[in-house]
Amino acid sequence: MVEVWFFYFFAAIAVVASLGVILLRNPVAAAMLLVVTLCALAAEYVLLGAEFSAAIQVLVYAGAIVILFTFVIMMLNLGQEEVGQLAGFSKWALLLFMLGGAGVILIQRLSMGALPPGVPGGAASDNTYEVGMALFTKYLWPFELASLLILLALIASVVIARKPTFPSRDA
Amino acid sequence: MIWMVLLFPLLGALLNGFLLPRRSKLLSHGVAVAAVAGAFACACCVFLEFFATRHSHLYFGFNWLQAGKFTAPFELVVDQLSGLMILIITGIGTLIHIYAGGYMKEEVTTYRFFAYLNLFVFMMLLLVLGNNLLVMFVGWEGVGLCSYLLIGYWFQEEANAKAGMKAFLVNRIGDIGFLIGIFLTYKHFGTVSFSELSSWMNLMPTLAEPYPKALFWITLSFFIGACGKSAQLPLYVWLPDAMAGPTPVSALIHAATMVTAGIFMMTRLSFFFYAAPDTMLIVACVGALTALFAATIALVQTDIKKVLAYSTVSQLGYMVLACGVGAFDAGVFHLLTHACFKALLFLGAGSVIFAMHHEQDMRRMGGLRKHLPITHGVMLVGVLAIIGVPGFSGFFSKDEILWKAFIFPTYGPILWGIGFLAAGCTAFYMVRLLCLTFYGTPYQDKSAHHHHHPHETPWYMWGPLVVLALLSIGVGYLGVPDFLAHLVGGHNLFAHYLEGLIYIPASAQGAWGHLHAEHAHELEWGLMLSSVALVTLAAGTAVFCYTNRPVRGVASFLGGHFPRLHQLLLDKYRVDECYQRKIVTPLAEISTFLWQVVDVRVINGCVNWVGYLLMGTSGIASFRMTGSLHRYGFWVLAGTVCVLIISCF
Amino acid sequence: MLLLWIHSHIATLTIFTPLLVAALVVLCPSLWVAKWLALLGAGACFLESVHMWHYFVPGSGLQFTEMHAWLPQWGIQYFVGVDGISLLLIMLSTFLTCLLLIGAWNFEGKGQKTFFALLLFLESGMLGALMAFDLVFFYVCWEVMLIPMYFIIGVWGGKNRIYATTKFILYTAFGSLLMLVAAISLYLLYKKEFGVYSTNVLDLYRLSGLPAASQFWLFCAFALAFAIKIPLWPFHTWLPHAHTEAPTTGSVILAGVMLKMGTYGLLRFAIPLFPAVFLDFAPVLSVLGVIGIIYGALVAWQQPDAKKMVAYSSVSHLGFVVVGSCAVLHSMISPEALTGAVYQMINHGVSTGMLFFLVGVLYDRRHTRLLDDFGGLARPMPWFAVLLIIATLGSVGLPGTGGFVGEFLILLGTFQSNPAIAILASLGVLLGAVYMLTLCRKILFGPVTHKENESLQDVSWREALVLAPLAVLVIAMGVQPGFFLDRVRPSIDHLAKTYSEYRLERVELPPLGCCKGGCSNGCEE
Amino acid sequence: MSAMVPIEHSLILAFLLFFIGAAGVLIRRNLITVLMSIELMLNSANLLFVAASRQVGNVEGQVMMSFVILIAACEAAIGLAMVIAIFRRYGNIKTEFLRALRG
Repeated sequence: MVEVWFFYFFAAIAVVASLGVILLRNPVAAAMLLVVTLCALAAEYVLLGAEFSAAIQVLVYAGAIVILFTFVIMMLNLGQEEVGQLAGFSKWALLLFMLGGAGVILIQRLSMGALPPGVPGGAASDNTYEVGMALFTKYLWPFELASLLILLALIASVVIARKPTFPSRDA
Repeated sequence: MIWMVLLFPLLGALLNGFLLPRRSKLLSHGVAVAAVAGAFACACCVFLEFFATRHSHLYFGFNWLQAGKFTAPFELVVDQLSGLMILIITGIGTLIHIYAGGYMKEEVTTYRFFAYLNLFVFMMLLLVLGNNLLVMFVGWEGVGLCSYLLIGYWFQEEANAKAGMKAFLVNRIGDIGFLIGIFLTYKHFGTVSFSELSSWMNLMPTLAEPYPKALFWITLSFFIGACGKSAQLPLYVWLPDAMAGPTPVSALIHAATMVTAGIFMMTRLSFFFYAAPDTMLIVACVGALTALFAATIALVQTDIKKVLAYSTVSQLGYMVLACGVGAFDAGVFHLLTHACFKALLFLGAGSVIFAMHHEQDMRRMGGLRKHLPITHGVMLVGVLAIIGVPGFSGFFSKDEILWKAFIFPTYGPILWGIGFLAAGCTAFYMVRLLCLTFYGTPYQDKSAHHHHHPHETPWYMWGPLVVLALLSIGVGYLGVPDFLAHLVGGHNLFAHYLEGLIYIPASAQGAWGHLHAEHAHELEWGLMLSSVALVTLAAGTAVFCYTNRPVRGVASFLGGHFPRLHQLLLDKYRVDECYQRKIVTPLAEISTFLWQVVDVRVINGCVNWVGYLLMGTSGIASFRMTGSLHRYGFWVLAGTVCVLIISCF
Repeated sequence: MLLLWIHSHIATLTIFTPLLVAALVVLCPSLWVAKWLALLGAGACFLESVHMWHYFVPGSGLQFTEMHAWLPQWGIQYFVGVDGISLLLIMLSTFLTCLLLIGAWNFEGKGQKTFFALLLFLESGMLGALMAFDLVFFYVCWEVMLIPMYFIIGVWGGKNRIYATTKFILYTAFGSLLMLVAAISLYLLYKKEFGVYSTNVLDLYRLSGLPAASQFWLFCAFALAFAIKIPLWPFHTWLPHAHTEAPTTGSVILAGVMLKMGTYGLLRFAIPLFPAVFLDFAPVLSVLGVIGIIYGALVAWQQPDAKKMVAYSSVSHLGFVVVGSCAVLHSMISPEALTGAVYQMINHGVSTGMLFFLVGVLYDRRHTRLLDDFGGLARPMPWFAVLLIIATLGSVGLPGTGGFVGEFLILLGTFQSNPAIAILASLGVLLGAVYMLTLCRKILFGPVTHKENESLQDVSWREALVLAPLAVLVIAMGVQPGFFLDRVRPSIDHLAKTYSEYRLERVELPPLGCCKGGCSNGCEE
Repeated sequence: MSAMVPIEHSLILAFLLFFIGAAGVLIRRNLITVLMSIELMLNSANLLFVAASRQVGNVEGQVMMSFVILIAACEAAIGLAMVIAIFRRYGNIKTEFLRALRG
């Protein structure tokens, strides 16, 4: 039962923090709250018996990606007024209506028992080994391709972010 | 041997056109003359070989064109007609080539001239030697091409280029007639080979439908072709303009050989023409009218070459008239004599022009007899030959034609009358030409610059003229009409020679019985004497009008009493202007209309309109395309949710 | 061993050599090497096609075939082969591409490497479309051809190039999309009729027995696609723009080969697949063809721009091809006219290609194509004049040039089936002379009116290397048509004959699925 | 490990996170916040993968999750690079300025 309560606890943290991400005007604060969300999710992964996922969640997401965001925010040195404004377009009512409608449907679907039953023995908690095996045997090709993709992304980001050699339109 | 006849001129053309160095005029002239002379030698051999047996020979070259059931081999035939023609072409061609070397002395690009000229000889030989309509057509259009190139030889003058183009295009109208004739022939007979067609027609005792009607259309189509090439009435307009070319070209192409291709072709297809009497009547009428029509124009022209050009049209009219009345042999005989004396006249005129430094207006000549004695002599022979003075070649051939026209059952005397009048005109304008040029007082140049004394041309220019003059007298005796020949116990050698070739198909014998019927010789004598009388009268009038008294000529007479008629004749009946106004200009307007309005506005407009319509529609449909990512994202999400909701029910 | 392997894969090799070389050309760092590589590739491709020409056995149908499953579950194959109708066009494409590369050797402007690669890519597309005997592969190649052409016109074209290329692409794609719909429908019909999926053209020919009503729309879609490509009047308006704006090379390849794809498609697909509707439509197509002949000639006459004039002359000349393909006599296409049509395709490619080259020669020197800017060029440029006159003669169909053979046979065959059409079409022969000679006269003859023209360079060696073979070809095709036609004739006769056999059978048998078993001997003659 | 969290609960959490992320994408004008919201949406997908992996009893969900993280990293890198490029070009990173798609 403890796990269930922990689950709800971290879920609440994730929801509140993520709301903060989208609502706070200060981008640095938003980024920090994103870290909180991600860590809360990592905790959820542990609770779901996916230690490996939890680890890379913290390492890659919280450790790398968010840092990247923070760097960019700092590098561009954006003021709050510039950054934090809400979009002129907002249809909160409609959006909430949709959200509500979708939630209702979702719950209806869940109550219909459409999901497959859980596999009791499948929840072995120490499955990092199996993840590794799967990654390097069955998913070897996608894995290698993914590494290529990373490389491309690296080059692409360098190319894109490089100082333009052409005169900009405003100049 | 026959292949050598063709090969020589072709080789000459290629050498001069592409291979030889272009600097040396002597070299290009030498090569060109050698090529034609070689061809002439070979042609003599071929002819003698043929003459020994009098059997026509077929020479198969290669399978040229084959598609479906249609075949057109590259096949040559040597028979009475083509044997004669190759002699004329290469013989007169050689003389003219020799002459041209002198005439074109001042030119820079003589290699071009001689290449074209040799190519022309090649094409003309192809025309006469081909054993099927298609090979003939190759030559037919080939000579047209050479004529185009040679008329436009001095291409820096816009007018010359235009004249060349006009010649090509008017010829092309005729060529379309020729083509349609080929199509019809193939449709009805399944072959285009002369020998096969001839034997088919020969063996058919009677012609059932649809052949008579088909033959009418076939012959009419071919006649349109002949009209184009032989400058007959509606299509003659190119020939006078063609005088823009160098004079040797006018002599060779526009007098002696190419323009007679129509007569040659009709003679080749005489078996068709005999079987289509309706066409024959049209042919005869067109020929007679052309003869008179052109002769009247020639009466008042002042350009020496223009006079000769209209005279050529007129003489061609005689030949066509001969074909039309069924006297193909007389037509071909006139072709032969005309080739000699008209080439002579043109070359003589060329010598005059050469001596006068490219002056062609006869009003600025006169009294040249002293300066150009040889030219005067040969020109005199030529004029006597063309006007039909007894003893000269034109007399025999023209008289034969007039006689045959007279005995033609339909409108025979009328046709004769027209031809008779034309003969009178011919005598008048030719003597006028002679008087204005050689007699009377020399023209006093009132302008400041000094006028050089004209000099007699060098030997290699007058030499060919003398040969041609001898021929103009001599060849006439080959075709002395029967009634005259009987006086010395002979017969018409020329008609006899052609007998094997020109025959009336069995199915058409009835219509042409008069050709073999016996006629009273008195009538023949009468006609002959009357034309001699007319010629004498006309020539005398001309001498009277023009010697020493150029102002009192027919021009001033007509100009004084009938100014409008005179102007009409001077303007050549304004046919060119009429064509320009009624055909060319409207066509150009239609063309511009089609381009500017139909193509750009209507058709392209429709296409673009579809594009604009789509763009407009998309403009309406894209009003939600604000470019705002938020809105796009919102609608994507909303759509997704909607799909989800719908999928739940 | 290698030779044997080459021989057995010659069709595939011919199609893909240029593509491969195109890739290498793009990657090649040195322009000089890239140019020679491109030329060598095109040369190799030409040699391969010569190989096919040499080993082609007349009269034994489809040859050099190669068939592989491509998408087997859908019955789609990679199936290529060569028969008489495509053989000459293949030769023409490979030959012209070689010449084009030489012609564009000292190309002014950027991106020559890309340009060469695109040309080779285009060659691959054309060869693929010519050799494809699978409808899907054909369609792929058909559309692939558009891509390089789009860039060739759009990047290296004249002032108005974007409009021209967009129009070209949209117009052509519009037609070919309709064709795609028809092809899919044909595919489904085949499944319905025979129970299996197939896009093999030879299989699909068995559908020719379907009743006319069900073929009607299919034929219309196919014919429209081809008519736009040909271009048949009144679908021609993309052509003048595309030609005028395209660089010389683009115009040559467009006129030389791409337009023939339309008529080729007509002969390969529209006619044998839907003989019944074709019979009903043949008069309509011939009338459109004749209108195109006369209209194209008249419009060409008044053009002030030399290139536009030649472009409109293409409308006129391809009208002849359409008329020749549609000369139906006694429910049979006249083999004479069909031969003429095939020959005219080649001849038009050669003579019009040459004309475009020549206009390009002038444009390179003067950067104008307006006829009024020239005149009297025969004096400063005598060899140019010779070549232009030869090209003109080929174009007006003077006997002794290839144009005559093509036009003559077309008119001869058409005359047997419909004299009125043939007579009107022969007016096109006359009008052709009118505008071509006008072109010649305005460029070559008369006095030199512009000072710049006095000192124009005559044809250079490189240009002569391109033009002389074409000039020789123009004349050789007229003097020795047998050399070109002997290999082609059996295929053409076969096409004409199968068509007539089909017609005979259709009368005797119930309408549906009657052509399953091929023809019995009784049908012959 | 005795009592499993029902997968429905994970689903609801993922649903909430996804919509919060989506809302972020829609309502913020700042490109960086938009990118962070996208990360939220990706994370909700990850959560689903992991939960499903546990439910079904094999590790493929986790494998997928690691791929998704990888994609997310790429996306973030390129996205942020574009943000920088956009900033250089327009001088700010407000989304209203990116209207090239306007029809």
